[in-house]
Amino acid sequence: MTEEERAIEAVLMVAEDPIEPGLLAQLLEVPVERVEEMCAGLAESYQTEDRGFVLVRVAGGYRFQSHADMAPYVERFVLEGQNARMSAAALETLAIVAYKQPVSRAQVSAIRGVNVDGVMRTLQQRGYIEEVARDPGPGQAVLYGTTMSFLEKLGLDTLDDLPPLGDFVPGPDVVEALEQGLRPDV
Amino acid sequence: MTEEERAIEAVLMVAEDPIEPGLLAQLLEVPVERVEEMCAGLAESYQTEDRGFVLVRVAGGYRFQSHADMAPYVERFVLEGQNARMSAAALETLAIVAYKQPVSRAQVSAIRGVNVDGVMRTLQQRGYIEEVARDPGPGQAVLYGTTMSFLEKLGLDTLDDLPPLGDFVPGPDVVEALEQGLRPDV
Amino acid sequence: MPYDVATPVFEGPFDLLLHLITKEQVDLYEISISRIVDAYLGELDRMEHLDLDVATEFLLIAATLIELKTRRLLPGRDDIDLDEELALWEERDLLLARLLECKTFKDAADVLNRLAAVADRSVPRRAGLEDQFLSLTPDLLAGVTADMLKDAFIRAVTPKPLARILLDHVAPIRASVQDAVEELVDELPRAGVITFRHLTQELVERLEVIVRFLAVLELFKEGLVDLHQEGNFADLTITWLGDAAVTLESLSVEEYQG
Repeated sequence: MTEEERAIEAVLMVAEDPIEPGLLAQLLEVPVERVEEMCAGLAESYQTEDRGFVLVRVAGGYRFQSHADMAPYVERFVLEGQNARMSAAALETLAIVAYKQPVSRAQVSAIRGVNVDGVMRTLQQRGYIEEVARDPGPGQAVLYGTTMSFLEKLGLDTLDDLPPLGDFVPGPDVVEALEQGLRPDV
Repeated sequence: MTEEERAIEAVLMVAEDPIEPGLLAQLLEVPVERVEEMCAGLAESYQTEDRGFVLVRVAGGYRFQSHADMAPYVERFVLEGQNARMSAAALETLAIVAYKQPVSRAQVSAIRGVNVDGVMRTLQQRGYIEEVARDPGPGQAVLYGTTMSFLEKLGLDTLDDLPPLGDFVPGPDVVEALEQGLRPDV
Repeated sequence: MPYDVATPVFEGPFDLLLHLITKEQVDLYEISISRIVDAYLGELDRMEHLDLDVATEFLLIAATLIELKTRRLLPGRDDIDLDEELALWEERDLLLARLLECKTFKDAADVLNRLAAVADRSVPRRAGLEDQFLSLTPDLLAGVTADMLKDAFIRAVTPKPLARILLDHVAPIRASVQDAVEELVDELPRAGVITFRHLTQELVERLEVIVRFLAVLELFKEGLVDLHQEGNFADLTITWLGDAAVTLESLSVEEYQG
C-alpha cells in the first residue's frame, strides 16, 4: 500500500457522500488519472480478497458501500438493529424544526439543551427534514425545514395547518437561542 | 473470508454508531465470542495489509475509522467543530463527572470551587454528559454521567478503560508542598 | 513573588492557590503562608472582572488564608482557645484536602485530553445506509398526529428548572464584608488611629474578625487607611487617611455583593 492509496481509503471511509476524483487528486497532489488508477486498484483488491464491502464509482465520485451479496444481512440490520419507534427526543427535535423553520442545528441544540446531530441526521435520512437555506450571517450555518413528505405523513396540506400554539409563549432561553444562534464554545 | 466476516464488514460499513457485538451475533446467528474473534481477525488483517482504515472497539461496539496516520488528509473532510479542542475548564469538569458519576452540578461546582453551570450545559450540548438520575435526597438534584459519545471522543470501550483515579492522586512531594504552604505562622 | 506577564486565567480559587503554592515548590522549605497570602491577595487585586459567585469563593479562601496568617493578630492570643485552635487546623486540613482533590482532577483532565487528542486523529465512518435500504426503515411518523407534534414542541421549549448551586455557605461573608466596611467608615474617622486588636476586641466569632480584616484590606486598597506594623508579630495599626465625608457609594465594595 502506498501512502496515496492509504489516504484514499481513509478519506473515503469517513466521507458521507461520494468523493470526486478531482478532489482526491488535489488532496494528494497527484494527477486525476493516477487517482482513478489507484481507486481501480483498490476496488480490485477488495474484490480479490472477497471483502464484504466494495469501492464503487457513483454520481461522479467514489465511495465505499456494502457488497450486494450482503444485502440480506444489511436488511436484517435495518429491521432489527434500528429503533422502529420515534423517540421522544426525535419527536421534540422534529417539532422544533417544524414550528421554527428555517432553523440551524445549533439553534435546535440550544433549545433542547443537548446535542442533536445524530437525531437531525436520522430525521434527514428519513426524509422528514431537509436543508432549505444558509444563514446569511458569519459561519453560514445550514438551515433546516420540513419536507413535503413530512406534511403528507401528518396529513397536512401546508405548514399553516400545523396546530396553532395559541397563547403559549416560549421561555426566555428559547427566544435567546433563536436570536443568537450559535454561541462560542467553552 | 467467511460469509460471517463479509457480513460484519458490510454491516459496519453502513452503521452510524459503534455496533455492539451482541447485535452482530444476533444478525449472524453465531455466539458473541465468535463475533469478537472475527472482528479481532478483521482488524488484524487491515493492519497487516497496511490499510488506511482500521476496525476498532469503542464505546461498547465495533466501528470503522480512518487510520491515525492519515489524519492530515482526513482533517480536511471533517466537519468543522467536530474535533474542536476543549478548554481546560471543560476538561476538568468532564474529568470530575467521568470519575464521580453520578454526580450533581453542585458537587462538581464544590470540587472546582467555581460555578460550573455554563460548562456543564455546553458539555451536555456537545453530548459528552447527560442526566442519568435524580438524587433521592431532598431537593432531588439532577445527577449527571458521561455518555457513549464521551467514550467515543476518548476512544475508550468502557468506563473501566479510564485510567484509575488513584494514578492521579498527588505524590508526597506535592502534598508536602501544599501542607507547607498552608502552615499557619506561629 | 515574580509576576508573569502572561497571567494564566485562573479557573477558581483552588486553581490559583495551587498555582501559587506549586510555583514555590523549588524552595520547599521556604514556602510561608505569608508569601502565599500576599501573592493570593495580589492576584485578587489584578482580577478585574470577577463575577459575583467567583468573587465570593475567592474571598472565602482568602479569609481562611488570612486567618492562617494572622492568628497572632487575633485577640485572645494570650490564652489560646483550644477549640478555636482545633477549628483552625480543621479548616486548614479541609482546604488542603480540597486542593489535593483539585490537583487530582487537573491531572486526570490532562490524561483525558491526551486520550482525546489520540482519538481525534481517527475519524469514524458515519455514512449510514445506502439509499436502497432506506425504504426498509420503518416509517417513524406512523401514528404520530399533528397534535402530538404540537405537544412535543411545547414540551421542548418549556424552560426546565435549573439545578441551583447552594450559595448559602458564602452568603454570610458576602453580606458582612460590606457591613463591616460600613461600620469601619463610620468608626475609623472618629478613632483616627487604632490597632486591629482594639478594633476587634469586642467580636466573638472568628469569622467576624476575618471579615473585619477583609474590610480593612478593602479600605487600604481604596487608600482610605494606612496600615503599619512595628515588627513581625506586633499589633497592626490602622490610620484613617480619608476625610470624614467619604460616602459608601464612592467605594468599590459592590463587587462583593449581590
